[in-house]
Amino acid sequence: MAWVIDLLSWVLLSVGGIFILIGGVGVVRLPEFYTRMHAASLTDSMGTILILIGIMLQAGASLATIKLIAILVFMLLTGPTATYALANAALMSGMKPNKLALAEDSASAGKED
Amino acid sequence: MIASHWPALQVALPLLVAPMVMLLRGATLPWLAALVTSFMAFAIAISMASTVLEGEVIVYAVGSWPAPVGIELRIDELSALLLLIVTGASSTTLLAARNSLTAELEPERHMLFYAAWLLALSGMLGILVAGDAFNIFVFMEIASLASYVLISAGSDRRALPSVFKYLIMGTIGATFYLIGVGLIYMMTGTLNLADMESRLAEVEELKPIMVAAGFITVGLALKAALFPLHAWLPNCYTYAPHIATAFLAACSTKIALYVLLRFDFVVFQGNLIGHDVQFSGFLMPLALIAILVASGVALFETNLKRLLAYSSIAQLGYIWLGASFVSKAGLTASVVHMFNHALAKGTLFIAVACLGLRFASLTLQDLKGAARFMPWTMAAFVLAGMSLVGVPGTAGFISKWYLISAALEQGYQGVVVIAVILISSLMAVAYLWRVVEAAYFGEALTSSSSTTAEKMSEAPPLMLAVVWVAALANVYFGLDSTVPLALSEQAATALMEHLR
Amino acid sequence: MEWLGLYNYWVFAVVLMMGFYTVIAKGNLIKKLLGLSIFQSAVFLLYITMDKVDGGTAPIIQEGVSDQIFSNPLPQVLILTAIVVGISTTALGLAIVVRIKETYDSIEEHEIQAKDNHR
Amino acid sequence: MIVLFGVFLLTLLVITAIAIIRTPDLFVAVMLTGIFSLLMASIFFILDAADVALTEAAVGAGISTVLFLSALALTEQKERSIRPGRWLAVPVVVAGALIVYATFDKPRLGDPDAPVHQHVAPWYLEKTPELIDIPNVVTAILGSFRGYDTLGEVFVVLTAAIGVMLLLGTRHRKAASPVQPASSSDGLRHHLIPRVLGRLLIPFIVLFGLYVQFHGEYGPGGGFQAGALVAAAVILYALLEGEGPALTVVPLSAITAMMAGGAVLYVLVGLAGIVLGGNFLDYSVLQIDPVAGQHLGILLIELGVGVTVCGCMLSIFHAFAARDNR
Repeated sequence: MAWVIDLLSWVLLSVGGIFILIGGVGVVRLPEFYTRMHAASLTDSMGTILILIGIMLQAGASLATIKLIAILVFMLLTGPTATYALANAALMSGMKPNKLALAEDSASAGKED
Repeated sequence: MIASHWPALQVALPLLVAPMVMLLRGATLPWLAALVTSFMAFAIAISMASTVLEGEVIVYAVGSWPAPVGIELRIDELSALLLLIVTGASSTTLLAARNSLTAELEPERHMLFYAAWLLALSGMLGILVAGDAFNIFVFMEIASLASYVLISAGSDRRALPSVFKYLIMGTIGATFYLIGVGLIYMMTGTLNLADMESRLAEVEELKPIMVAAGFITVGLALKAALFPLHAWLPNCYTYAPHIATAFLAACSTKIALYVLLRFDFVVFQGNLIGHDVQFSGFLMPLALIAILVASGVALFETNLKRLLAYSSIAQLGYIWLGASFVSKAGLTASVVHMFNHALAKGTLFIAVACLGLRFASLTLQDLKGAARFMPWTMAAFVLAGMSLVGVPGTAGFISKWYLISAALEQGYQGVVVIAVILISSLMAVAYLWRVVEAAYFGEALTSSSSTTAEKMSEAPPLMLAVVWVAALANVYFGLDSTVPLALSEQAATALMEHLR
Repeated sequence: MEWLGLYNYWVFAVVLMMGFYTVIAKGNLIKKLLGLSIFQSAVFLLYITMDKVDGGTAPIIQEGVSDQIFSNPLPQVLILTAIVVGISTTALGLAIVVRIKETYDSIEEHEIQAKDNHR
Repeated sequence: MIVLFGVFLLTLLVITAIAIIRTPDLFVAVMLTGIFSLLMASIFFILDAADVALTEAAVGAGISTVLFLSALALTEQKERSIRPGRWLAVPVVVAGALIVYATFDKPRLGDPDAPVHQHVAPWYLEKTPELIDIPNVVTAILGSFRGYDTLGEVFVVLTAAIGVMLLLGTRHRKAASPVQPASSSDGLRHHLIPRVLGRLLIPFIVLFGLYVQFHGEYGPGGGFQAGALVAAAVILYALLEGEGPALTVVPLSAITAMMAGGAVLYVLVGLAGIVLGGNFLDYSVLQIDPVAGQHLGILLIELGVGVTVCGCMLSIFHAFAARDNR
């Protein structure tokens, strides 16, 4: 039985890692601010959730798991809020999500870093 | 009973009062609190100095934890003398501070200034009583940050870039010191200075230790404004509030110098082969150049405070020079000059603070005819100036005399050194004469200052009394210098004992 | 693997040099302060590197476990203090920069100097 | 494995540092400094320094970033002069070369025979359970064995706060604020989601701060981190609701009293040692049982540290924020 949990936790950890990798690639490759932020929020939500659950399975029923659950709850609360606040701030400062920017090649968008 | 706790109380007392001062209101109460505290610290320093003069080194274990584990406070002759200098200078300048500061800073910020003053004081005292390398760093930072605060209170806008530069250079210096301490700790496993000395003797691989010696020397030289690392000093002294300049000029650079002497002689001299030769080979040329160049710059300087600041760099050169002989006579001269220079430069800057009350601009041009309005202030200035030059009968003469006799021991090199000392003394006469000439023989400018000329009068009685007490102290210690000399000689002997 | 044991020290040296260079070579006052904090962080790394013991854990003694190896707690204490000192210096430096900006309307070193010389 | 991880983080650290130095955009540089600190904290954690990692994360990535950002808001965001003084690299290279030279005699990372691990360190680890009897040896050294250093640390923070108050003068603020009530003094009132969520989080942050404060003897943490956390909660409130409401919750007079009170408490605990017949900062005499006395002493001084640090952080933040309104 133990190996099932172990396997499950490793699967979760790996998938989480892949999500973070994809998010990272997305931040670099996507053409414009809002789409990039979408990619970045992916690492925040999917990546961390899966990894935290994976670690929880490793830790078993202990104090560490309770702490991890607390971390997970706070991540779930703050991550989307931060993304929202960032998008909102961008919108307020006059940055419009437009198709023109999307059509531009990613090379010119890459300079904005 | 309580006397055994003096080392801790010396630092704890100003530390305790400083946050309380912050809560006081108005211009008078914070000043009074700071003044009383400073005088109490002075009394403690005198009491400890008398103990140390009897040949006893005071050792105090903070928290009752014994030395290498806990932090040890250690007051020997050198620290006792510097404690006297710092508390004495602080008390004297604080007496004059109220009148001077009211003209420069709005009253609702006075309590912050005095709180910072007390923190600077306790930081310096903390360095002087510490026997632990890391503890020195912590209190060095208190003293430095508080000094930045004091300087930044200056009314001229140029105080800000100056103090920023000081902050950057001071932090680099402190961080270098921290690197050095880290390297030594890495090789010895201890932070206590005395313990470091004994444990270093067993260390075989000395590369990190030599690098540590380099970092500590450069870092502290930066803090002590040794030429060519003095760039921060002139502007800071020029644009700080006058009274803060008087306090800092008398104390702050000497503290860094003290740490260097302590560290170098206690930890390195006995353990690194050939370190004494490197030490003097590195410092002596720099000291000589500092003396000549800084005096030369002072000759052409037009702002009185900046002129005195450059003179400070030159005078610090004498202190370094004495130390660079690595001999008992040289160290005695060096240490006694710390005392005498603090006395002379403190007096000069208090006199400048008096002038600053009546003159908006302190360029020599604007000070023309100052002696006519303020004869007493200028007379005290001249007296202190004579001490700075080293006229017989003043305190400055004693240290010059010891310095020259120490140079004579050096043989061939000594001749060059003596020549430099004599030339720079003449230069000091020349640059001080320019001030005297402007103040006594210059015609007051008719255009702008004539309207204010009617309001021109002597400085307030309290400040005048302070400046004269300080000036007469210059004469007193010129005639009877038993106490500083005895402490200096004992301190030099104690330092030289660490050489193998 | 001998060199791997020294890798921490080399990174310390490199980061230290970069911070030091930023402090003395850059003209922007905020950049200087950023460099200063990098410079100080490098020293923290030096101290913390030396506290590590092979197979050690954080120096928190647990009941019932006897044969644990602990890393050296003393450098950690020193660096806790040093971090606080660093942030205090930064705060004060930033306050000075804000005042400089208000009085000189610039945070570039050479512009400030030029404005003073001009006067 | 862990070594590989360390090497990876260290290399990333160097890359981040290069990016900080090279970018002309100060905003980007400040953000990267936050990342730099976070990396540094991870490295500290790998090197078994849990307390230091916690502090570096709270200070470097938290407080320092906030301070830099508030300074940027008051100054400029772009670095204009790019004057690489190339000859200035000489002392830098000399310093670096010296350090690399020194490394060749340095003990290897993790070497248990290194002199650092021989002299006083084993003593601390051995004697702490007996003399002070708290699990976290770092707290024991910080609070008691080297409590005098910590006293100095508190006063360094206090000095910086006094300096910021003197320079930026928090007291004139009220006269200036009604002129421009618009932008930042309003906080994020019109943003519903962050506001609701922020208000939800603030009690938890304060709770966590108190946990770190009083749990410091058993796990990583202590007064400094706790003070920073509680201050962060109040700062978050100020960001959400605006300066005014934050100042009604914790008024300036209370902040000043906190700054002074904590520091005075620390010194008074030290002096109590003298009064009760021990040395300065000797907690053993505070109670009949020396170990209980140590517990009480460490608790009190950690409280002093926490209160002062919280007060200082808040006063520094308000000093910067008040400038914004001018």
